[in-house]
Amino acid sequence: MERNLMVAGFGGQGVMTLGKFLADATCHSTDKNVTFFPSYGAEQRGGTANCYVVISDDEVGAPLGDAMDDLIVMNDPSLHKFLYKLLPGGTLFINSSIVTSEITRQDIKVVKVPVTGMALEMGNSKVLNIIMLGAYVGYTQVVPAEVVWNTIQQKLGKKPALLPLNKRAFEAGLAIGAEQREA
Amino acid sequence: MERNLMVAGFGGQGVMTLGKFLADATCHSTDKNVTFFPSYGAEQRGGTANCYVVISDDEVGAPLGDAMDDLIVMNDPSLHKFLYKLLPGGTLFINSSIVTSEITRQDIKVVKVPVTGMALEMGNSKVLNIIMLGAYVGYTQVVPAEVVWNTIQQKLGKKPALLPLNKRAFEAGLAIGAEQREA
Amino acid sequence: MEKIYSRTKLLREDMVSGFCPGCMHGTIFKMIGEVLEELHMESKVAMVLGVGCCGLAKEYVTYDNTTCPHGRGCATATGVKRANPETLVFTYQGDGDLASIGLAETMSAANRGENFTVIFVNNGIYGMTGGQLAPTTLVGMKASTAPKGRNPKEHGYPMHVCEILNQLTAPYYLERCSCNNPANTRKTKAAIKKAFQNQIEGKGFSLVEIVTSCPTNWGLDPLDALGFLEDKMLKEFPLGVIRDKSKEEA
Amino acid sequence: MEKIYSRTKLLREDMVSGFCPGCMHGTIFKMIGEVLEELHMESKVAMVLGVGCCGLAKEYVTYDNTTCPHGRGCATATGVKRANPETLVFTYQGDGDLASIGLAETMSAANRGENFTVIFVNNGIYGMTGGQLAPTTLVGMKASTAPKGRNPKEHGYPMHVCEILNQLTAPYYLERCSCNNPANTRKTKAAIKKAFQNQIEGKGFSLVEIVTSCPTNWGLDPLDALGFLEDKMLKEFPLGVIRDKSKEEA
Amino acid sequence: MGKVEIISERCKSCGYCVKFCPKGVLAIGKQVNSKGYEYVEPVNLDACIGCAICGQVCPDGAIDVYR
Amino acid sequence: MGKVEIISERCKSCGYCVKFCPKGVLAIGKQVNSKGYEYVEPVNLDACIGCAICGQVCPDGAIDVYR
Amino acid sequence: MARQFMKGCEAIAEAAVRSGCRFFAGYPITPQNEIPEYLSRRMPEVGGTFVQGESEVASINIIYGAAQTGTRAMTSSSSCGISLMSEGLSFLAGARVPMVVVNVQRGGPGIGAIQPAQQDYNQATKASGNGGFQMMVWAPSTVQEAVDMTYAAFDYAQRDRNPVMILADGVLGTIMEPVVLPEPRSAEEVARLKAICRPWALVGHNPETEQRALVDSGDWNTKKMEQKCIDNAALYESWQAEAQAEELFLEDAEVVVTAYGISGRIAKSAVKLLRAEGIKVGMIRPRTVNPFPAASYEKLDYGRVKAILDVEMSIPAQMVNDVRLAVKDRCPVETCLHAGGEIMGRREIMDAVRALYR
Amino acid sequence: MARQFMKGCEAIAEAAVRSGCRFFAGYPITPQNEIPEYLSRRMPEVGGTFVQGESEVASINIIYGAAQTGTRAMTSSSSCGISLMSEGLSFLAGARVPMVVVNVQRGGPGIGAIQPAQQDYNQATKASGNGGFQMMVWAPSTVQEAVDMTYAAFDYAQRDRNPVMILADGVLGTIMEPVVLPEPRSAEEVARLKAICRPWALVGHNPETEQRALVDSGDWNTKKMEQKCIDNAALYESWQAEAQAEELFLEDAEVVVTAYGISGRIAKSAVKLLRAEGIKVGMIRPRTVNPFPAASYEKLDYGRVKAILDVEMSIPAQMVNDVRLAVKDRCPVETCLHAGGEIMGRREIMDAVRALYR
Ligand SMILES: Cc1ncc(C[n+]2csc(CCOP(=O)(O)OP(=O)(O)O)c2C)c(N)n1
Ligand SMILES: Cc1ncc(C[n+]2csc(CCOP(=O)(O)OP(=O)(O)O)c2C)c(N)n1
Ligand code: SF4
Ligand code: SF4
Ligand code: SF4
Ligand code: SF4
Ligand code: SF4
Ligand code: SF4
Ligand SMILES: [Mg+2]
Ligand SMILES: [Mg+2]
Repeated sequence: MERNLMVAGFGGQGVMTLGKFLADATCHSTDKNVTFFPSYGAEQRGGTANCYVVISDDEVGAPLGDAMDDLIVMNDPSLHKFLYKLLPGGTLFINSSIVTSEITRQDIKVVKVPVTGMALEMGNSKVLNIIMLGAYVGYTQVVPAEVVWNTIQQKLGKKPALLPLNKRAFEAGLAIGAEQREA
Repeated sequence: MERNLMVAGFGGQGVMTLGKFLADATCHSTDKNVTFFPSYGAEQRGGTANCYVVISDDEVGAPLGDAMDDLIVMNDPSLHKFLYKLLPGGTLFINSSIVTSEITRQDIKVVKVPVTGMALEMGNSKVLNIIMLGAYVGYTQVVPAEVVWNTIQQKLGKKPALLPLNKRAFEAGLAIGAEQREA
Repeated sequence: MEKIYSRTKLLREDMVSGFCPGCMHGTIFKMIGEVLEELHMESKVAMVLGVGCCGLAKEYVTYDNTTCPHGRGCATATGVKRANPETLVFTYQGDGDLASIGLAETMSAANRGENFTVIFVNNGIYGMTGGQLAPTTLVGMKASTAPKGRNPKEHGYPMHVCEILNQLTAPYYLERCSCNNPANTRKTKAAIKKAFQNQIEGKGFSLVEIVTSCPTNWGLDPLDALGFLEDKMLKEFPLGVIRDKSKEEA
Repeated sequence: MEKIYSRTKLLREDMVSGFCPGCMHGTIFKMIGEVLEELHMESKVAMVLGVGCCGLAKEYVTYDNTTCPHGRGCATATGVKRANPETLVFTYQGDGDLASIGLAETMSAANRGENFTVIFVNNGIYGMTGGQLAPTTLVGMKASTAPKGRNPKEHGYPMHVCEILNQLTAPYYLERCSCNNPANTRKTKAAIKKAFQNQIEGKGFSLVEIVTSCPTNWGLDPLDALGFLEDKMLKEFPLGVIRDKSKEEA
Repeated sequence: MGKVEIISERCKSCGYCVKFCPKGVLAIGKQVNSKGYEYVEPVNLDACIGCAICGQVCPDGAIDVYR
Repeated sequence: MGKVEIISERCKSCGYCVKFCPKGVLAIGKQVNSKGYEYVEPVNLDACIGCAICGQVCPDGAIDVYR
Repeated sequence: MARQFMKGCEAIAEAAVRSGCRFFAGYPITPQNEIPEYLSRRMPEVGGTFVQGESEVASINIIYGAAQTGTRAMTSSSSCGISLMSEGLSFLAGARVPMVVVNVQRGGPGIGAIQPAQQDYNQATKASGNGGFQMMVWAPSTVQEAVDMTYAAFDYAQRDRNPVMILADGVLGTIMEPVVLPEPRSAEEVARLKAICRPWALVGHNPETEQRALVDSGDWNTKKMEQKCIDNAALYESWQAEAQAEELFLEDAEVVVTAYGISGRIAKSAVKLLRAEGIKVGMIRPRTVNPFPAASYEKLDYGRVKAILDVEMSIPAQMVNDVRLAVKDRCPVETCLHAGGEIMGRREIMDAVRALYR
Repeated sequence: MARQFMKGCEAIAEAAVRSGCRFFAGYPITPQNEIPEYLSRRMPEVGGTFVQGESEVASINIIYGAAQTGTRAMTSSSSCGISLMSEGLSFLAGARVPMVVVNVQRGGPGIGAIQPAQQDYNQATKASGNGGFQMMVWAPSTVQEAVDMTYAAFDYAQRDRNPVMILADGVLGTIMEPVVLPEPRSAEEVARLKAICRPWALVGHNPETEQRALVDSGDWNTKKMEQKCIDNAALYESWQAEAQAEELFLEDAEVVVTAYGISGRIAKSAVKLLRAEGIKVGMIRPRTVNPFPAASYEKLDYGRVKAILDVEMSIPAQMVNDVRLAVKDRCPVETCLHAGGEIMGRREIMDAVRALYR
């Protein structure tokens, strides 16, 4: 079994961190194989930023699949550019604060999370990726939420002041994810 | 028919010029093929300097033969180093002013020309190579002497003052060569 | 009302630059375009781009340009200019490009007095590759390959390109500018114009150093980076004309 | 009677150097050997030979040495010295090697303040390859690739390596010497010794430039070349200490 | 006396124009362009003197100035 | 007072020692070594003061000096 | 050992340190910047040296100097940066100085693209510089393999007194995946490994009692220079026995896919999917690309194998010539290619195999 | 035309000028110094430019600049100097800029020996830099051929917008022999040849009325970068039809000697001597080594040919792999080799042939 996720957005939206935390947590909590593959443009900022996470029982072959089980899009251009990669039956996670286009594909599930808005409400626009990570984990349950939280904690170790905010962000995401899973 | 000549001596003895003049004259006076190949050490001065002249009716193959019809040695070390390359029946031209070792090979002809001494007598140690060139041409008659002289004249064109001296040197060599040929 | 300022036509109307927010590469390419327009040289120009963030300009500008191997701008420009002396040739190079890998090419072309112009953008860091130590990185300033900051014992001191070039006889014009405020930005534009004019008049080698910020790799937002630029960078790299032979001639 | 002078034991007794008559490379290798003996460093030394006529010394000296790619002496020496700081490391480089192809390596190592010594032999020409133009060739002086002589319009002016390096902060000691007469020859030896001592004391980068003749490629016999060296070369390259931080410290 | 027009798609929200405008005409707005940047808006357009400083310092040429 | 010994095989006839010897002790000789150089010979050995200048300036270390 | 989640570049760097590498010099270039960045932090911790060279030319020569002292040394770069090291690599190999060089390949030619590719195969295996020298070239396809090969590379380099190359690519350099790191060598062991180089190393020898060191890639004497070449050729020949390849499903394969490095990994996954469909496809994945594992192709049953499919992220294909030399026309050799930063997909490999299988 | 007695290097330089070359940049290195030296005199005479670059790295990039204007440009070097041009050559090929590069090979690896060798075959034909680009590589074996190939090389370069290499060696660079020089192109013709490059050349275009020139070896867009590679591959493929070889006595040959360049010339002489002895030996001498003239080996009658003898001044042998790819195991391929500046002798070739003939 192999599960392919792509996360796409602007540079600066924390797309890479989202993917990396998820993959790292998987590595440490399971004996599955997992790869995280970032894909950058030439620009240091503001270009597109995508990453791929593959979780597999067997060795991981292509670290970036050509067909995705899950797709997270953080902005409109990414939606248009990558939606075709999502397999029928796959799940699309969208940052519904700024991705406003209508989703016409009928063969997929759609999870809408207004992460930009939620982050601004929490007082720090940067935590939008942690909210989305929560939502993804809450919805897919691909790794236990605690493990992901442990990873976040560990990686943010150097800046403990940020932990409470991130905890709130992650849990808010988890809740939305879990809720939509049940819906 | 192919004729292989090697000229060997110190850097500074005009070994290269000797070979080059001969080859150039051959190019312009015959329709034979001819190559001139210089071989230097890493040093700019004072190392060994050798060159090879091949004159052939057919295309020239190796521009430096492994077996020589003629060998000109301008100093002792060159004699010891290269004598073995001379074919049986070949001709050895030696600068007998400074090459004093006895020649033990019986299967070759030896033409002795005291070019260093002769040049000093003429008042310019540098013309020793022109004397030797004269001797070689006088002895072998491989190219007409006038043609070689023309070449010398042309190459020295920029320094006409040197012409009379070189003419004397060349003719002195010619005379010795012709004399020994008849002997 | 009349439009008195808008972006030079020599940047592609339909394009947004790839530079980071606040990056002064954008400002400089804008001014180069303005100068080319003012000098009516837009059809006679050949820009030689170094390798660095400036490479993002290759599709952004509307005029002839080339990208050459990292650091070799002054060699490539030597070829372009000598082969076609009527072209206005300039290189655009970062500090890593010009003063690290390309130092020999830069200095040798300057020493030959090649008749082209160098726009040298000194942001004290490797921008494009993510913040590694540059020859011009300030003492104590952190870089991704100098995690504890530039340490003189290990890395030596920041290099002063204009002062070094000033030891050569041939260069005609060397000035250090910045874009840290509107006045200096205008001075920079004037320096670029002067350098291009020197070339048109066949005066030889001119170099305009522009001290800028790299908010992204300095890890500062654009306005804080502006502060660092003024407080630290311009201390190490004082602005001004280092050489102007037209003054000597006069 | 006592033997008071004979060739250093650090040149191979059984060997005659490959240098041309009157070539001062010979004199310099002799003095380096003498200094190493005096400092008792003959077993702790690693010489990095550039590519040029100096390469003829690789079999001539009795101590450890390496030949590195043309121009890369200062890079190679950086590696040798940093990997084994207890070794006395010096490069020996010609003007083509150090100031043309190797300029970036030379300046970058100097700028880092690497703790090794550079012996820089400036004969104003490419010796080994047969007299091509060097960065230090005098204006008007003929070279096999500048048949009409160095022309400032085309080739620029001679480069002054010590003065350029003096624009960097890190270098500790820079002196220009010659071997044109016995007194200057002795000064050169003293400078070499001082540079080696600086290194042993961990002071950082020292460079001794030695202005010499190349009789062969100048097309002069050794004594006439000596005249040219004194009359022309030393005019362009005045002798003396360009920097000595030990003086500043004192 | 002067007027500015923001080409909002070009703005990257660096704040230079805001900082250097002598008349406090400009401010970073709340709206986000398609690249995700909160672009600049004139908040005090009447005060504009058309000095063009904002245009000159804008790295991205996001401001047209009229007078 | 002094004495020099020429290692003739090493001499390349450059003439430096001849030029710089303060006492005119040395001269280029007429004999040629195996490399073809006319090597230096002491022509006025009695005048030698053993100052070693000749040895120092000789690029090839062809002179041993005694005192 | 517990597995760690590491980025390819950092894992390679850490493996080098654990193998005893104590000197790194390199110049920034995407996509391998994390190697120098990691080592700029890590080297001081183990008493090693990190130098950011002023260029790739300088860096390879700094390594030439460092490695001459017997210190285990490494450099890394990507594609065009490796080109700038050509002369230096040729010198190192000519002077028989050990070191490890990592090429995290990107698209080419020239500056190409910063995205992953495999376009430097011929350069790595046939001519990383002038003079016909060779290096062992190891081609990892996972981060774990990159770690293991890097760790071993230093031993090969020291054994042979010759450079060894790790031929990675931008995917391997930038992906993160779980990896088990090898045991670090102790400080004593690292010192011992350096000490045994003393006889040839440029460390200062006593001219009266020892043989002095002369490290050089050239010789004025052409006979001696020729002998160097003969000795080198014998070394290269000796590697043949050490060629390695992963072989999969060859027993009954009718189509054999062959690919190295990142393509090998993707192809392997495609091969498994095809097997699940019942297609008799096998695979040869060279782990060493120099020496090339010709023996793996030699033992194929060409009565049964209909075709070989060479998969590379290079246009034109490069490894294909080595495959052809090994296959000797006993069956057709076809290609499935990408280049310029475009990454190979499993589906296209599967389609290509299906087309040959029919 | 009358024949002239010229040194190889000078003849190459003069042929370049006659073909319309108006720009030379290079750095001194033995054994090719006479090329820059000659052109430093000659270029000003024809209104061309001579620049002594500060290094080979600088020189190739000066050429990159000059050639971008459509000016016919050339550089030359030898072995280790060519290595330093690797990145630049890859850029030129990646950006599809025409120029001619001459490698007067000497012994290697590294600094090697200043004497002649043929040790850069793989570098020239397989990987003169990163990224898998290729150049046409012409291998002269006489000064006349060097002249003719150089003259033609500029036309191929301009036709293909790609670098072309003349792969000579130290013997050819330094021997003098009679040569007939081609007609010089007129100033008008040279100007015309330059003018037709205008559409792509970096000469300044009007941004409003013309397509601006953008000369670059890279592309941020990987799809476009891949397309560049595909276009390049098609160009390389198209050369196959232009491969050239001299064939001698193949009708009844039982042993076939194969060699290029200087070895080819020496071998040819050996072959003739062997024929005079009645030995049925033939010869294939590639004149282009990229494209490699595989067709010449294809048409051999392997029922009769007992063996092929590959003669190279390279150890290990390099061309032999291309020969093997062409021969496809239909007969044994043996070698007769020298390297490191040692020059091949006729006698050893003759002995080697005799040994195979028995
Ligand atoms: C030969 C080579 N080495 C390294 C690189 C990678 N590289 C690209 S840009 C760059 C440095 C850019 O720094 P700088 O010149 O200061 O320009 P900035 O981005 O800061 O404006 C480097 C090292 C390359 N492209 N080519
Ligand atoms: C990469 C490379 N380029 C060129 C050469 C050829 N070469 C050998 S020595 C030399 C120049 C020597 O001149 P310099 O450094 O001044 O030393 P000198 O012989 O004058 O003492 C050159 C160009 C080389 N060996 N390697
Ligand atoms: S990384 Fe720095 S130099 Fe590059 S575009 Fe961003 S701010 Fe500008
Ligand atoms: S060529 Fe010049 S530098 Fe070289 S050994 Fe001769 S005199 Fe000395
Ligand atoms: S034109 Fe001047 S006053 Fe008006 S907004 Fe711009 S900076 Fe402010
Ligand atoms: S200067 Fe330009 S980019 Fe920066 S905030 Fe103002 S309009 Fe936006
Ligand atoms: S020791 Fe002094 S006096 Fe004696 S020969 Fe030498 S230089 Fe002359
Ligand atoms: S200085 Fe030395 S080499 Fe020169 S002439 Fe005197 S002894 Fe001979
Ligand atoms: Mg920078
Ligand atoms: Mg010199």
